[in-house]
Amino acid sequence: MPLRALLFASYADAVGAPEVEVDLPDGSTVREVVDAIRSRHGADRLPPAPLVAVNQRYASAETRVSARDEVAIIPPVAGG
Amino acid sequence: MPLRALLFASYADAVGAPEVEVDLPDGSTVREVVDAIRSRHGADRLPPAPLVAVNQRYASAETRVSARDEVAIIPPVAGG
Amino acid sequence: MRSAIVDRPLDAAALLAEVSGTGHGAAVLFVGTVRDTNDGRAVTGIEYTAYRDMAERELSDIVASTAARFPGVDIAVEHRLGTLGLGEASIVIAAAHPHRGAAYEASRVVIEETKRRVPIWKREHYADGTREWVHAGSGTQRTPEAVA
Amino acid sequence: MRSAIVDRPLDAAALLAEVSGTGHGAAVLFVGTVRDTNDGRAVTGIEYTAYRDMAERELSDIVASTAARFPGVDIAVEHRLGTLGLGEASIVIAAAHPHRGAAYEASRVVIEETKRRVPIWKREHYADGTREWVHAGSGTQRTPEAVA
Repeated sequence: MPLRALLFASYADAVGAPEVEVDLPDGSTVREVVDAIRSRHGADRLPPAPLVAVNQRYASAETRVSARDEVAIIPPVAGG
Repeated sequence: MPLRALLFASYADAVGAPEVEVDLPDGSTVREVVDAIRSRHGADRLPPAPLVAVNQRYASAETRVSARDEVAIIPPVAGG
Repeated sequence: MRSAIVDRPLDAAALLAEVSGTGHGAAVLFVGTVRDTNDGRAVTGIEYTAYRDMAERELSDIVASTAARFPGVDIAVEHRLGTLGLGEASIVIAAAHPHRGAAYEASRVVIEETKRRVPIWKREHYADGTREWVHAGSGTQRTPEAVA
Repeated sequence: MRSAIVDRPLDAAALLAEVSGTGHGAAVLFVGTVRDTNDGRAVTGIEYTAYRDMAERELSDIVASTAARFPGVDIAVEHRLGTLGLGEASIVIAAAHPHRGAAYEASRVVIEETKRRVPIWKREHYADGTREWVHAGSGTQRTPEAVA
């Protein structure tokens, strides 16, 4: 399945883009999505286990995703 | 020595006056001042060991007072 | 750093502005107001009286000791006296600090110490026309003995 | 109960008024502002960005769960995005309750939870012309790896 992941702030800067697209088997886990993203040129600057949100909720590394899900890699937050 | 003590709020209401005057030996303690005040008609409605301020500072029952001191009997405070 | 006992309505925004500055990342404002019920009784207003000179001195002491305990904090506090209607502010405390933890804690210390030792008293006016002195933490009482 | 992520200057007094009412005896207002120094560096402004839809959802969740934890509390919170100058407010939290303890605690919970989980990021602009992303509790960093 083609899967796009949103990037923000320092992560978007590190990768040089506000999102990345990867191709993965259906039902892949968040961990596998992150590994696939980090194997792309430029994205190896992301940490190995970043926070990830699926459909705007924080997700665990074992959460399974589909092409319809909104996946986002979340840098350490600094609001307030 | 003649000694005036200020009364406030519920204590002034209980005694029916904003201050009372008592006559005591020089160097009497706060405890003795309170006892003298409470022995006066109407002032027996004050509690036996109220908070007392001498010269606008909270004082202990053993603090000695003179005629020059400003003595006040302080009801439980309720500011804020 | 400033404290005052006043006889006019309090301006919370002005106190907040007074402590704010570009060196502070956090400001905490506390506003104590007249509530419409107390101990289940309908309140129509509260009358605040004080041993004024001592109240000013105690409030000033509280601000100074709180500032010493939280270095870098700026504090402005005003307590109003007189008869206040529902929703009117009796006390406003503004505390600002480079960091939020100290701003919150300093604010809380000032209100708790004020309630503990500043000689101010309040008499609630009730919807049934009666009035009673209120003693903090013990509800109302009719005579001093009740809290002696 | 209201929360919002906005792109305009915050009005602290308006949020305070929004939660105030005669049923509340206490209101606590928290204002977070842009500070002129961080980690010893002179700051000239801060740029706030967010994963906006998720930030709105998280902030709303925080308000709802805090309200459930402190029954009777009323809360209004706004977080601003964009580039803010020194002293400008990035977040305002207003919390009111019949009693002060709950107002203080609810306010504190909202700011701590916001800093813990609302996806908002800030990039500081320094007097020397450089800019860096700030990660809470760990100072600044140049690359994500530094906080991995």
